[in-house]
Amino acid sequence: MDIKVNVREAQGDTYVVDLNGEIDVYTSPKVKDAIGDLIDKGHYNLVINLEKVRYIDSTGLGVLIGGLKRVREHGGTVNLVCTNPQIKKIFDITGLVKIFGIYDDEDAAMKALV
Amino acid sequence: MDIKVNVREAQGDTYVVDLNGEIDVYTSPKVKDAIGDLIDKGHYNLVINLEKVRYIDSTGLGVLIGGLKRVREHGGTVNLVCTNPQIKKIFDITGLVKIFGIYDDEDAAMKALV
Amino acid sequence: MNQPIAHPNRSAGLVELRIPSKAEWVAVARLAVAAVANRLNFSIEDIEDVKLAVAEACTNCIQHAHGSDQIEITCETDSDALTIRVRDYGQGTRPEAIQSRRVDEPRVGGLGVFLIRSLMDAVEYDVHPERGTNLVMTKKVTA
Amino acid sequence: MNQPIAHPNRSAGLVELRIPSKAEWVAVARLAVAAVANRLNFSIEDIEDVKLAVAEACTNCIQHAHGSDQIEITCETDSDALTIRVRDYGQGTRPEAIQSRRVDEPRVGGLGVFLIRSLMDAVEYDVHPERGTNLVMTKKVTA
Ligand SMILES: Nc1ncnc2c1ncn2[C@@H]1O[C@H](COP(=O)(O)OP(=O)(O)O)[C@@H](O)[C@H]1O
Ligand SMILES: Nc1ncnc2c1ncn2[C@@H]1O[C@H](COP(=O)(O)OP(=O)(O)O)[C@@H](O)[C@H]1O
Repeated sequence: MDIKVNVREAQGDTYVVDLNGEIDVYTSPKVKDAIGDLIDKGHYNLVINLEKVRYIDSTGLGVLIGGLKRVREHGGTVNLVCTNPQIKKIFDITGLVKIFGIYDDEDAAMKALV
Repeated sequence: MDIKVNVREAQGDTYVVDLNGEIDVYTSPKVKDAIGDLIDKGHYNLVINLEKVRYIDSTGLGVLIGGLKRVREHGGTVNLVCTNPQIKKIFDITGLVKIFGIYDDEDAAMKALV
Repeated sequence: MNQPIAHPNRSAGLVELRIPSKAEWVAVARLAVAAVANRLNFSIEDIEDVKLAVAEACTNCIQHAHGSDQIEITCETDSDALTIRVRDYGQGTRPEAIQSRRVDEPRVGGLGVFLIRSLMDAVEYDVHPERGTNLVMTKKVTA
Repeated sequence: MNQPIAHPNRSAGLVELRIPSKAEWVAVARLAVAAVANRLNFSIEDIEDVKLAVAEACTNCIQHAHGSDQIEITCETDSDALTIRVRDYGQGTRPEAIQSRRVDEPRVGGLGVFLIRSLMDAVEYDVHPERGTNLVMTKKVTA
């Protein structure tokens, strides 16, 4: 019932945020801080890897949307890696599939970024 | 939060009961029935495989003890396969380690039976 | 606040839970309700839906029901449905506030009620500016 | 039966749960309490201990507290301890009945109270033949 956040530098000026656990009203501030830090440091092309996320609620979605909004102001983007069918369903019914690039693996999310 | 019970005939006149799940006050009657059936049919040398049991409470222990009592009346025995440290601990603190043969794998439990 | 849980129709399958109105306890509600749902014949997907709906309801109590220090969650089970009530005794809201929207631009917030309505089969909000909010939602077991 | 949950010392970290006094609901108590324990700094082993102790207490309410249709479980959390109360309003017992024993011969039953006392750091039974049984048990967080 916790979230682990890991930030990695990838090729180009892109960064990958690995999330592992559950993103809810309690844990999402930690995710928000990690993404906010990257953006504050001028990194506007991000891949957020949700492969190990077992659960996300609207607070978590809000953090992702907030991040996307901020990087877009700088011409950047946020791509997601997501394979969990329940989480994919949430992106689907909320219409967020049309806003985020959602990919089945990190490679694809990366390629679509650069 | 449920239990799956599978009964297999093994070498000699021994039977293996595979348990998968959680054994508590709700699920233990199912385990009791399976063991009782075998004993009713005259099978007194049993291996109960707890490798896939994630949780057991005193009701579950009671079912195992009850089975052992019944087979002993016929000169039989019950050997257990158990690797989960938490469950091993329960057998330890209750003193049941001294009553049951508890083994790390089915082979060893089987060999000790015949 | 601190009212005893009311039991108008106490039934054999009633499970009642109270948690402090704080973010750290939402996971307890989520897991307890998932355990209740597990006792019915729900699919794993349906159980995930119920977990999320309950979490969204609790999150709204925490974020919007000012002055309520507790959230009350009751689960009533039938063979063919799970009815969950989530209520707070905080500052409530006007019915118009309980709106749900789909996202067509990246805007933060406003997804909770939408998700609840999407994931559950029946959703009824009893809202009142002073009395707090009472949400009753049902998920049917589909065989 | 059906008494409102009493709150002598309501604290910020209080989680309250009521389940029907039936075998099928013990798993809900176990998982809810595990979720509460997860919020403290307990090791996985300690969380398993707490789960088992709560389950044993609920099982005893179901098997011995005749006439009680509900079990009340309250969790009070501190930074360094989890205190769990399990109570029923059924036919209680005499203090002598609450005994614990180790097994030296294969005898069925009589392990529940022993396990509770072994797994928890402090255990207090308030038993009464008519009023039902009130068990308070504490597990300390060991850093
Ligand atoms: N328990 C509640 N108490 C008070 N207001 C609530 C409650 N639940 C929902 N609301 C109102 O409904 C609105 C929509 O909620 P929601 O869809 O979850 O989006 P958000 O919480 O991001 O605003 C909230 O902004 C709030 O005004
Ligand atoms: N909630 C309760 N209500 C009434 N009696 C109880 C309760 N909890 C424990 N007891 C008494 O304590 C005894 C010992 O319990 P336990 O060690 O769990 O073994 P068992 O349940 O197998 O008898 C029970 O037999 C019962 O008489």
